[in-house]
Amino acid sequence: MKKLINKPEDFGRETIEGIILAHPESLKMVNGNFRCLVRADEKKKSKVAISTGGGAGHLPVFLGYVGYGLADGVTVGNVFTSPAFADMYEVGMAIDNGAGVLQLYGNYGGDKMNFAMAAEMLDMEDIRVTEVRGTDDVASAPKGEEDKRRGVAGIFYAYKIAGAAAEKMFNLDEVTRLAQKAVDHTRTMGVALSPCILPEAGKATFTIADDEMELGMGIHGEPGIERTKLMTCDDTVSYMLDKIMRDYEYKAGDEVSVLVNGLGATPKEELYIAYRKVSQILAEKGIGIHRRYIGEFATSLEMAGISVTLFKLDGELKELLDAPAYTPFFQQFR
Amino acid sequence: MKKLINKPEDFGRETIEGIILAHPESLKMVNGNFRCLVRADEKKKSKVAISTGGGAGHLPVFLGYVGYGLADGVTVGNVFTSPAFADMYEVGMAIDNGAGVLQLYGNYGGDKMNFAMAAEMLDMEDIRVTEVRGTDDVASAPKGEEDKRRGVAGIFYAYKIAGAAAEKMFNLDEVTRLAQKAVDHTRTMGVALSPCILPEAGKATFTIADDEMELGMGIHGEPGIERTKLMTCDDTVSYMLDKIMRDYEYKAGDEVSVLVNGLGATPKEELYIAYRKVSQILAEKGIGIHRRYIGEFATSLEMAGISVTLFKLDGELKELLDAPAYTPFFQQFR
Amino acid sequence: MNDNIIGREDIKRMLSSISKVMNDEKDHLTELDSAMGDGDLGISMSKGFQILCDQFDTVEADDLGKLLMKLGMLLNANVPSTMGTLISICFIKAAKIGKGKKELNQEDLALMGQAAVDGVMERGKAKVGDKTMLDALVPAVDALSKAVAEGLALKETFKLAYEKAAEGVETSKKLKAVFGRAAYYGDKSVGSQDSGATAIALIFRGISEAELV
Amino acid sequence: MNDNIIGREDIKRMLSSISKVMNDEKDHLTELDSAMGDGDLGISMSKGFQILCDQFDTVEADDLGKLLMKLGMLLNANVPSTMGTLISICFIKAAKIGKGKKELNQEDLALMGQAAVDGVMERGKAKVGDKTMLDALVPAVDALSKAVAEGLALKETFKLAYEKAAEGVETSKKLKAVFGRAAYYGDKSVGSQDSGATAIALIFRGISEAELV
Ligand SMILES: Nc1ncnc2c1ncn2[C@@H]1O[C@H](COP(=O)(O)OP(=O)(O)O)[C@@H](O)[C@H]1O
Ligand SMILES: Nc1ncnc2c1ncn2[C@@H]1O[C@H](COP(=O)(O)OP(=O)(O)O)[C@@H](O)[C@H]1O
Ligand SMILES: [Mg+2]
Ligand SMILES: [Mg+2]
Ligand SMILES: [Mg+2]
Ligand SMILES: [Mg+2]
Repeated sequence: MKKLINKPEDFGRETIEGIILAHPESLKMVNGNFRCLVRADEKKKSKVAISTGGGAGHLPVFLGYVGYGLADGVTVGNVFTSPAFADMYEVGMAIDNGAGVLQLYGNYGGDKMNFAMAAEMLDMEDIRVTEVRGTDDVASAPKGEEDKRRGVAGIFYAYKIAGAAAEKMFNLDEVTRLAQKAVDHTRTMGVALSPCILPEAGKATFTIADDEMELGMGIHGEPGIERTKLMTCDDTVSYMLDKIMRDYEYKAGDEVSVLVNGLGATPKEELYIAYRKVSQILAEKGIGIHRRYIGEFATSLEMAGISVTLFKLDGELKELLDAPAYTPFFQQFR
Repeated sequence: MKKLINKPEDFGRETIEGIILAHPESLKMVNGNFRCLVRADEKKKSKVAISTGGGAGHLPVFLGYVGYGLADGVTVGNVFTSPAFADMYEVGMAIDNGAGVLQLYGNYGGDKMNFAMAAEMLDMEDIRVTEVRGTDDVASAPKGEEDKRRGVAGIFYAYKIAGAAAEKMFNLDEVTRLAQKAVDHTRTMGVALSPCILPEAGKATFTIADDEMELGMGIHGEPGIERTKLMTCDDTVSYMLDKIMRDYEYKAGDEVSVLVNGLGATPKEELYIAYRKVSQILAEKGIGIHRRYIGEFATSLEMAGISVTLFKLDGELKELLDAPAYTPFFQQFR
Repeated sequence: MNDNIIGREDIKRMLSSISKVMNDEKDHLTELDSAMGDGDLGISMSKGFQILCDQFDTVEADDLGKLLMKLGMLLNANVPSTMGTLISICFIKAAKIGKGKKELNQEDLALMGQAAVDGVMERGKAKVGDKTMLDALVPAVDALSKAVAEGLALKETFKLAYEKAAEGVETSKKLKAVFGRAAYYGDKSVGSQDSGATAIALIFRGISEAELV
Repeated sequence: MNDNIIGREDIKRMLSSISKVMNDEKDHLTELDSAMGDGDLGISMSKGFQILCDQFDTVEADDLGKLLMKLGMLLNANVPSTMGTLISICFIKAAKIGKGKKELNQEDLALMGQAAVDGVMERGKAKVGDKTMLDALVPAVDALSKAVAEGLALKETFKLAYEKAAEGVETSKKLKAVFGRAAYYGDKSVGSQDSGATAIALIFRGISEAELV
């Protein structure tokens, strides 16, 4: 296991200690618990609060999306493991501004169970809680079973839209509707070239031959659609966009935002080669691109691979997407 | 070679095509030459222009630092290879605003030769040219021979300082003095855990055992100070800071900016574990930290490893460091 | 034991008794979970109940609902594994029944048991026969309800619940796991007892062995 | 040939002649550079001079300084390898001498040769004896200067320069490489002729074989 870490069991805590040391003006712990982080800036009375969380090992997911115009608090689990509902509850209590809490997170069994319990407990404190789960990974369940799909990099758009709506002081129902609409408008497909290594396990999450890639693999190494010989970047992108475009309506004249995400080890150069092809394919189909995000938005430690996300826009989504946002891991000022 | 690319020989061009397609409002080519990129925003009359460049494969170095508050133009070579002086000349011609050009780049033989020729040619066009080279890598030559040192991630600070000075409409001598001062105040030390693969060569730049790391290795895989068994992150950071602190004066009460840079494959989690240790060591020594930059600032394709840079501040450097800057790869708004 | 009524001190004694049992059976649980899981159950159960005992006095609440809520959260925050979470859910669900009460009568206990079963089924989606902790919890709670309805004394009630839980563990041997890590073993899981069900039986053993006031 | 004066058309013919030679000797250069380098020299030289010929007419400049400058840049932008860069430097340095002139006389040529040598030494830091292209270029330029001083005709001058360059290539066989990729071979480089020096000799061969106007 080739990592620059200390004791594997300290990996999660030390990561967050580093983040808090680096960004004290942006993030702070709740009750000194490193698993519970909230925005460090002034709370805004009557603003809907957005709570997120999930397993560690995916930076900037999830804590990197806590900040102005995005989420308000996050609960961090162990690597690839759901955090505890007691911690989620503490975060919910800490971020509530009297306007209710939207729990926005990825659609995984453990997280679902824990967030449901947290919601129940917040409810007992008379805090209204709604839930939206990211389900953007088209490779994880067939069309028609969207609610079984995993949440991957495309959850970024749900944060962005819901967070902007909350900053605009929309009410909980409206923020929830927009978050769900963002999820419904988002489609992601990913490929993996190499596995990652969980610090405590010390071995690769899966094995793959030197000349192979896995199409549709999940960000925890969940099996994908098929394993093939390594394809060119252009062919890979064509394959991914084909899967995405078959899954949702896109037609000439439509506008989308594009997210090309690196899973960890893949260099930015390759992300741009992939974006080049995405851009060419969409141009051929007459689909406009409004805002592109190219970089690491949801990772799997040092896994090599990429995902491509299309976020279909309409007037209201576009306006919210364009709103500013600021966290130590993501800035959009124009 | 596990990469998401098309033909290896198209790697450089396709990367830049992707970048131009993604960021047309920020970057444009000179004469349709993908190796010559300049800022796409309005030119500012009488502003000193900053020209940079070097081999590809280091994103965001170098083209990622072309934008407001940083450099004005860049010449991009093949992977790890100097660009041609004719292209550097074209960039210099395109960015000059009548106030002269500072050529600011990393201290490598090929780049040095080519930038010298470009300067000579710009001189024939009556454009005043000055030069400053990044020499921050303490591992690459002993103290006293700073001018033989390689430029690595710390060149970021030289861009930041010189770029801010140029936006403030300082003259060429002043911008040059400040760029050189930034270089003189910067010390970097890096470690590599795994090699990268040049797309055209198709094989690793060096070999290293599964339980080894190389201390002081350069960003092209140049040999470092020693090869050791894989150390803990804390021990590695202590070693690096020890080398840096022996090389330059740092005392209680001093203020520095810290840059923890990932070389490519190393996850952000590990960068923050490293920052945690940097922060602890500096706190023990009574050295203050003003601004920290944690992420990928100078990479070697998919090499695993990190570098740590200290940038010693004084009043004038601090003010320039705090100035805003904006490129598709780097944003600082506050 | 005061008129089959449970107070704060009784809960403390039950937890201390469970903690002792879990500590004694730690290696056994580890062994069971290692065979069909990741082997953490012995540690998580003994650690979890130890923490509840250690921290019990720091939880200031006369309202037993609040007390159970805090204990559930304490367990959950410290033992986020599957069984830690499910038992925490039992605490939280029971807490709702206990809300506002300084004492719990037998009917309360029966309702709490049922709420715990419902909570685990609602959140975990498993049912009896899936070779999970439910295979011990459900018969134990059923026995509890039945004993309460029949007006048995508390001591007797807990003893019956434990016996039924232990029978459930035996039954689980014949079942095939479809939830949790054991599900990876498929047919190979048949023949060995479910570790989560075993932990539930141990909890009831602890309760039944507690010296209540 | 017009009174030992070189004009725009002469330069075009020289380049075309060099291009022909480079094309003929492409495989030979590739072979030499493969033995002690990366094997790209044959391609880069033949491609480089081909481009100069192809693009020559697009370069509108009566000022021969400007013409040489543009040609040097064209070569450099298209052939950024070491020899491509060094020959481009020769063009740029010569261009400075030719600045403002529509014709070049023999003195100009001698000055240009010397400027090229100085430029390569200044930028590349190598010197004669380091087994580089300088081992051909320096004797050739010296011969050129000497012939000009002695008042020899241009045709004769170029022939002498080529001969000296070719001798330089022979000399290079005995030397050990300390610059460029060949330096990696250390002592093993002794015995084979330097590929860059060979390319220089071929350039002078091309010049000497050109039919000037
Ligand atoms: N969905 C479920 N519902 C009820 N019980 C479950 C469920 N999934 C697993 N279990 C129980 O959890 C036990 C394992 O607990 P534990 O060791 O804490 O799990 P893990 O280590 O996988 O987090 C299993 O033996 C089973 O009884
Ligand atoms: N510093 C130098 N000064 C002069 N000539 C050099 C120098 N370094 C290399 N050369 C010449 O360059 C030749 C190799 O040219 P080329 O094949 O273009 O190099 P590469 O493929 O390494 O870029 C060598 O044979 C040598 O004559
Ligand atoms: Mg277990
Ligand atoms: Mg476990
Ligand atoms: Mg060569
Ligand atoms: Mg070459």
